[in-house]
Amino acid sequence: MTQTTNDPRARQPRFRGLEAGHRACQGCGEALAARLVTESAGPDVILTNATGCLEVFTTPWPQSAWRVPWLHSLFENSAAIASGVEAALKAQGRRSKVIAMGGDGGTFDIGFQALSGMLERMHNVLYVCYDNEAYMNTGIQRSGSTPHAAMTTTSPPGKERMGKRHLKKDLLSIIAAHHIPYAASASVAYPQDLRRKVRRAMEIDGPTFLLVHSPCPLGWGHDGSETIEIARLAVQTGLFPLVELERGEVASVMPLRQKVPVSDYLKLQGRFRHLFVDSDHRAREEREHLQALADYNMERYGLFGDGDDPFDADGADTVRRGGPARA
Amino acid sequence: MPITMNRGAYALAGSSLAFKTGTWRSAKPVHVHAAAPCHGACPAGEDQQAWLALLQEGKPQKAWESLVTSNPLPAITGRVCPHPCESACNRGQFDQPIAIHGIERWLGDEAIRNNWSYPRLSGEIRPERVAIVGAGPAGLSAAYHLTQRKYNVVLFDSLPEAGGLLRSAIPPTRLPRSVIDAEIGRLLHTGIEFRPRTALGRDITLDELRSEFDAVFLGVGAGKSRHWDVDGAVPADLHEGLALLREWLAVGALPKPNAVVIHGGGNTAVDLARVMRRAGIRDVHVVTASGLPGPDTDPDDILNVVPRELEQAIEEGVQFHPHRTINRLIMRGSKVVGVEMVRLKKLPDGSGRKSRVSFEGTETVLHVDMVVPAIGEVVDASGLEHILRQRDFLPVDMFGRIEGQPGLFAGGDARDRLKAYPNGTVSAAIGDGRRAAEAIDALLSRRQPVEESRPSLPYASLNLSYYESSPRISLPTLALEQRNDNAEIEGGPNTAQAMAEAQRCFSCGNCLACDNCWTLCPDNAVLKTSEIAKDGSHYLFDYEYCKGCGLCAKECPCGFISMQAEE
Amino acid sequence: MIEVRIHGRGGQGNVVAAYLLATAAFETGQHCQAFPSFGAERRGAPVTAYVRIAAQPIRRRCQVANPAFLLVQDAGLLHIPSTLEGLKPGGGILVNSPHSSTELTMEYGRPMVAVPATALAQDILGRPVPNVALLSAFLALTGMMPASALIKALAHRFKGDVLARNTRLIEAATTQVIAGAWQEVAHA
Amino acid sequence: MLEALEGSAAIARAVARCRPGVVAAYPITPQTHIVENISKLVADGKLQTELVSVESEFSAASVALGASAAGSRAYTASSSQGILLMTEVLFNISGMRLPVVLTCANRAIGAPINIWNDHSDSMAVRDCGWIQLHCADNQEAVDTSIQAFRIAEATELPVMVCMDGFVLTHTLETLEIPDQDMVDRYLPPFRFDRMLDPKNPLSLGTLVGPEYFSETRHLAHQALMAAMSTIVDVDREWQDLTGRSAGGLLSVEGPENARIGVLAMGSVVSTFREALDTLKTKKKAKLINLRAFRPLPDQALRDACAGLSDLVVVDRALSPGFGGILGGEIKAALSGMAKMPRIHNVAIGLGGRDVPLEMWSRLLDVPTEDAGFRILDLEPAKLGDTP
Repeated sequence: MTQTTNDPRARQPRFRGLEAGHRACQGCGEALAARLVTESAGPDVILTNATGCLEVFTTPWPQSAWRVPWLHSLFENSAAIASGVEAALKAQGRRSKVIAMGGDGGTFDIGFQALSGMLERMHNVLYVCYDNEAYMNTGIQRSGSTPHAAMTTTSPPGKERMGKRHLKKDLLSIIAAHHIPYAASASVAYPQDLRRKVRRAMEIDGPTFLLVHSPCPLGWGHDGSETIEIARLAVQTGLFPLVELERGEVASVMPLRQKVPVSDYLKLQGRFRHLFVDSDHRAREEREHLQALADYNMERYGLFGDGDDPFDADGADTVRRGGPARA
Repeated sequence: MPITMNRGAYALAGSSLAFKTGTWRSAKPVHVHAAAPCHGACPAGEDQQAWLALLQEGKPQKAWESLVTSNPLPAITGRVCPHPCESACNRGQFDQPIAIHGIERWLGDEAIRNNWSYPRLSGEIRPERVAIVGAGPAGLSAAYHLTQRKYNVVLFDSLPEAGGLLRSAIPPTRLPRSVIDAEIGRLLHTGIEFRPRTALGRDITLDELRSEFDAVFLGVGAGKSRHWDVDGAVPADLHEGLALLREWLAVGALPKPNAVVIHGGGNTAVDLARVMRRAGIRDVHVVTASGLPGPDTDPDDILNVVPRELEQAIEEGVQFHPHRTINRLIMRGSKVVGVEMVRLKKLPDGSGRKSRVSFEGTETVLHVDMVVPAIGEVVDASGLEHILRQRDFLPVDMFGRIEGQPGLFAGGDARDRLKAYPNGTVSAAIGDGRRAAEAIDALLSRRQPVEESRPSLPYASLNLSYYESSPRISLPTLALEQRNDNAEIEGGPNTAQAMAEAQRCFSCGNCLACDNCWTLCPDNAVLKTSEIAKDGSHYLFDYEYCKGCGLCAKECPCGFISMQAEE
Repeated sequence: MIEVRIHGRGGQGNVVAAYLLATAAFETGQHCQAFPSFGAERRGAPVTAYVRIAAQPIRRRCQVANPAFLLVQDAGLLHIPSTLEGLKPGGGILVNSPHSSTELTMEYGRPMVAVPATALAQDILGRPVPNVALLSAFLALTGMMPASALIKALAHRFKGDVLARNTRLIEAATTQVIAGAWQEVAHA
Repeated sequence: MLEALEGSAAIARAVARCRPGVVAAYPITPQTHIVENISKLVADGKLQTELVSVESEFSAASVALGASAAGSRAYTASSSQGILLMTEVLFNISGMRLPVVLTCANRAIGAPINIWNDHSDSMAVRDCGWIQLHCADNQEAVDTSIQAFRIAEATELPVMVCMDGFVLTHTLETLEIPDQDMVDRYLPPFRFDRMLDPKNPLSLGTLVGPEYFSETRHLAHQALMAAMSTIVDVDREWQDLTGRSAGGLLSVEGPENARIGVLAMGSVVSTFREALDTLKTKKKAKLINLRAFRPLPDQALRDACAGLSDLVVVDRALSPGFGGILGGEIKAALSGMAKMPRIHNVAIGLGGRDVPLEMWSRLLDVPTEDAGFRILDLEPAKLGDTP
C-alpha cells in the first residue's frame, strides 16, 4: 500500500501500530486498546498474539493491520512464543522490545501456564491482556475472567442460575505473586493512564504485565458508542480498579472521587439484564453481591482518595484545548 | 492476476488498508458546528467561544481580532453589557458561567493599551458612499462594518464628540470617559469620515442625504423622553430621568430633594438613582413594574439592568419597589409631596398574552418631594417626520431595512422592538449596526443579506466526564466607602485571571482540539490534520474506514460530532 | 566380542561402571558399547547394565542375554535367580563381597571370585562405591586391558585428588585377585 | 576423532557444533540426558546459546517457534507424551515454514504409561508437516542432527530427528563428533528472510480462509516432496566432507538377488545389519533401512523393492483398528509398482521389548506364515480372556 505525502494518514503525529482496515466490530474496545498500546510502545517492538478476536480481525490473509512485526501461533502460547522471540533477540544482540498479547481466555485460562513460565523465567517481555471478560471469538462463552452473575452463552441465567456462578479470577494478584518488576491494570476509558503504563513497562528490562479492561459491545450487550462510557463506569464503581504493582506490592491506585453505585454500570449492559428483573428476588441479591465486590475492592486497594488528586477516576480523563490535561 | 499464496502465509505491514471498512457504516460522524449558547445569546453577534478558544491557545491579540469582527467596542461592552452570554453559558449548569464579560473587557483594554490595529478585511474598494446618522453604538458599529467592507462612510452626529448615549447617559462610574475616548477614537481611525455638530433636520435633511449617498443608516437613538403623567397629573417642576442624567453627566448639576422616587426599571432609572444617592439624597426610591431577579420571578419580567449593578445600587442604599406602579400623585398645590403605589404583576390574559394587572387594596404611600419618570425614551422626530409619521420608533426588519424606504436603514434604540432582536442595550445597537452593514452591502452588491443562524448546543449534548469543576474568577468591586462620582466601580480581570478563566470554556459545539476522537477511534479512522481542517476542526473523518460506531460522537466533550444516518 | 553384564542396585554406580568399562576398552583402541537396562526403579532397586567390547564396530543393540562375565556389585543380588541366568558356560562371576571366593563358591555351588570392593572404596575414597574396585579386579582377572585404560576412562570424569584416589583404589583392587585367572575365557 | 560417548551426550555435542541461537526444552525420559548435556555445555561456557528451560513441552516448542521466527537457529528435544503435548505447536511450526530442529527420543505413549522405546510418538505426529528422519545408530544420529539444520534451513521446513529412546540415547558407544571447523564449513549461519524485524514488519501466522487454504496445503505437500532431493544432496555433501553417509532417503543392504526384503526404521536396523552379516539363514534377504519417513520416498522405495517377491515391513508402533502404520504406508507407496511384492506387516519391540539378533531369522519366516498384521513378539500366554 503506497501512500502519497499528501495523504494525511501518512502524516499523523503518532505511530500507528495498528492500521485502519481491520475487521473488529464497531466500537471494539480491544481494537482500541491494541491501537493505544502499540502506538504508545512505538515501532521498535515485536508482537506476539494469542488466537482470538484480535488475531482474527487484524490478519485475514493476505492483509494485516499491523505495522510492527507480529507473530501468532496458538491460543495458549502467546507468552511462550514471546519468550522464544525474546531469547532469539538476546542471542542476536537485538534490542527490540517484545510485547505478548492475549485476550482474557488466552491469559487467565488456557495460556496461563505459558504466561506464568514466561514471568518466572524473567523474560524481557511486556504481556498485555485485553480483558473483555469472556471468550468472544467463539461467541461469548464464560472465562475465568467473566464477572460474577454475568450472562454468557455458557452461563445463561435461568430458573436455577443467575449467570456465572463463580467469581472473576483475581489474575493481578496471581501475577503479583511472580514478584515481577511491574504489573498494572488499565482501561480504555483512561487512555493517558494506559499510555503512561505502557511507557513505564517498556522502560523496564524484565517481565511486565498489563491488564487492560476492554469492553466488547457484542458480548456485553451495549452499543458500540458506549464502550468508553461503560469502561469508565467499571473503574468509577470500583469493579475494575486501576492499580500499579511493583514487585508484587501495590505502588499506586487511581483513586475514586465519589462512590458510583455498580448498578449504574450494570444496567447499561445486556449481560446483566437479568439482574434488573424486578419480580426476581435473586436479581437484587446479585446486584448487592456485585456492589459488595466493588466495596471490597475499594477497601482492599484503598481506592478512595482525598478528593484532591486531579488525576483520580473523575479527573484523569480531563481534556483542555490542544489535548488531554495529562499528556 | 489473482493474489498468490506465499511461503507460510505471511502478510505485509498495514496491508489492511486495502479493506475499506467504511462500507460497514450505517451512520456517519459529522462535525455539527452548533453555536455555543453564548454566541446565540449575544445581541452584538459575537462568537465568544471562538475568541475564548484563541485565548485558550494563548493568543490574546488574535482573540481580540476575532472579537472585533462582530463587535468593535469590547472595552465598552465589556463594561456596560448585561451579558446575556453568561446567562446562556452552559458552564452555568455545571458550576458557574465563564466570566465572558470580564474577559471581553480585558481584551478591549489590552487592545487599547497595546494599540492593536483593527484587522483589515481584504476586498475591493467600493465606490459607493454611505451616510450614517448618529455616532452612538449603532452608528459606530454600522460605520465600522461598512468601512471594513471598503465603503466610503460619512458619520454624522449633532454633538461634538462621537459616542451618543455612551457619553450622554452612562455614568463614568460604569464607563470611564477615558475608555470611551480611547476605543471610539481608535475606531474612528479605521477610515470613517466623522462630521460632528451636524444635526439632522437642522444642518442636513434626510432627502439631501438620500440623494447624495447610496444608502443611509439612521442610528439616531431615542433621545426624547416618553410622555409621562399619572391620571393626567404632572408636577409643575417635572424633571425627566434621562434629562437629569445628561445634565449631570454634562455639567455635574443635580437637584437635591430630600426624598425622590424614580419611576422606571431600566438603566437610566438605576444609574440616576445611584448618582442621586451618592449625591447625598437620603431616600432614593425606584418604583418599577418589573420584578427583582430571584427564583420566583418570571425571567421575562425582570428589571432590565445588569444584576450586579442592581446589587451595587442596593448596597449603596437605593430602595427598590418591584412589581409596583405609581397609582396617584399626592400633590400640595403643584408640588409633589408623595406618591401612592399599587402592586401589580404581569399575568396572561384571556388571549394568552401577558399584561400587567394591578391589585386593588395594595396601595401604599411614599413621602417624597420629587418624582422622576424614567420610563423610557422615544425617537426625536426632528428631520424624520415623514418617515416616523407619529410612531415612536422606526419600523424595521432584522436587517434594519425601513419598510417602503429602499436605501434607508435604522438600528439601535431608534428602531422598533423586534421579538428575536430586542434592543435597548449597547450590544444590541452594535448588532444592529453590523446587520445593517450587511444589508447595505447586500443591497449595493445586489444580493440577499445573510445572517448566520445556528442552533445553540444544549447542555445535554456535552460529555461532562471530560471537564473538571473549577471556580469562576472573582472580579474586584470598589468598596462602598470608596465609591464616588467618577471612580469606576467594577474592576476587570488581570492577565493571568483572564487567561485562566478562558481555559474554563467548554468550547460548546466547536472543536476543542482535545484529541478525544483521534485517541478513541478503534479504527484509526480519525485523522489529525497539522493545519486546522477546513471546517474549523483539527480532525478529519476517514470515511473509507470509519465503521460508524459513534464512539467519537459520544466521547466528544463539546458536542461537535453527531451521527448522521447514511442514505 | 566380549559381552559383560553388570548387576547392582540403583545408586551404586552401575551404569557408570558399564560406561567406564566400555570407555576403558575404547582407550585401548577397541570398539565398545554400554547401556543400561533402564527401569523406573529408584535408589536401592536391582539394576542391570551391559557392556560389549570388540575389535570391529558393534551393531547389535539387543540386551546381553548370554554374557561371558557377570559383575555383581552387591552380593545380595545373588539370591535373585535372574542374576546368574544366561551366563555362558565357563563364564566368570565377579562379586563384590567381604567374604572369600571360596565361601561364595561354596554357598552358591558355582565358581565365583570375590573382591571386597566396598571396603576398599570406603578405605581409599571414603565412600562405599564399589564399581571402580570391581572393574579393576575384573581387568586384572581377564588381562583384557591394562589398569591404565581404566585410569584414562576415569580421567574423563575426575581430576586431581579424586582421580588420584581412584588410581590408588585401582592399584589396590588389582592385588585382590589372581591376575590372568580368566584370561582364557576372555580370549575364547 | 573417535570417542566413546553416550548417545545423548553425543547429540548435545553435535547440536552445540551447529551453534543454535536458542535451545528450549523440558525434561522427559528418555530425552532428558540430551537437555542435561546441553545445559552443562552452556554452564561450562562451551556453548553460547539462549537456553530456555521452559515449563512444558508445549512451551518448548512454542519458544522454538518464536525464536525461529525471530531469526535464530532454534532447537528442542522431547519424547512421547512431550511430543504429543507439542503437537499443536508442531503443526504451527511447519505451517509457518519455520526451520526448527527437534530430536525425538522415541518412546511409547500411555496409557499404560511406559517409558521405553517404540515409535508411537513420532508416528502420532506424522501428519504435522515435519520432515522425519530415523537413525539406526548414534553416529547416524550425530550426523543426521547436523544435517537436519542444513535441510531445515534450505527447505524452510522443520526437521524431527528420530532416535530410539534408551537404545540410542542411553547407549555409550564409539563414534565421531565432527570438529567445529568442519561443521562451520558445512552449515552456514542462519539467515531468515521472513524474520520478525521492525525494519521489515511482517505478520506471521495469519488467518487463511477457504479461498486459499487448499493452496496452503498443496504448497506444504509440495515443499515436503521437494525436500527429498535436499535430503539426498545434503547427505551426499556430508559424505564428501566426512566420508560418512547418514543413509540418504533410504539404504539397501544384502544380496542383490534376494527375493525377500525386510524394511525397518531406527535402531533395529543396526541389529539386523549384524544379523544379515553373521546369522546363517536359509533364505537370502535384503535389508531396507528407511531413513526418511517424511517425506516418504515413494519412488526410492519402489526402486529398492524392485525384484522382491516379499517384503516384511517392521513397525515399531501400531494404529489400533488398522495395524502397522509403516506397513500401511509402504503398501500405499508401492501400489503403483508393476510387480508389487507381497507385503507382510508386523510390529515388534513395542514399549521397549528387546529385539534380539535372532529376530532377523524370525522375520524371514514371516512371508511363509500368511497371517496378516500382528505383533510378532507377542507372548500369547500373557493375554487374558477378554480383549
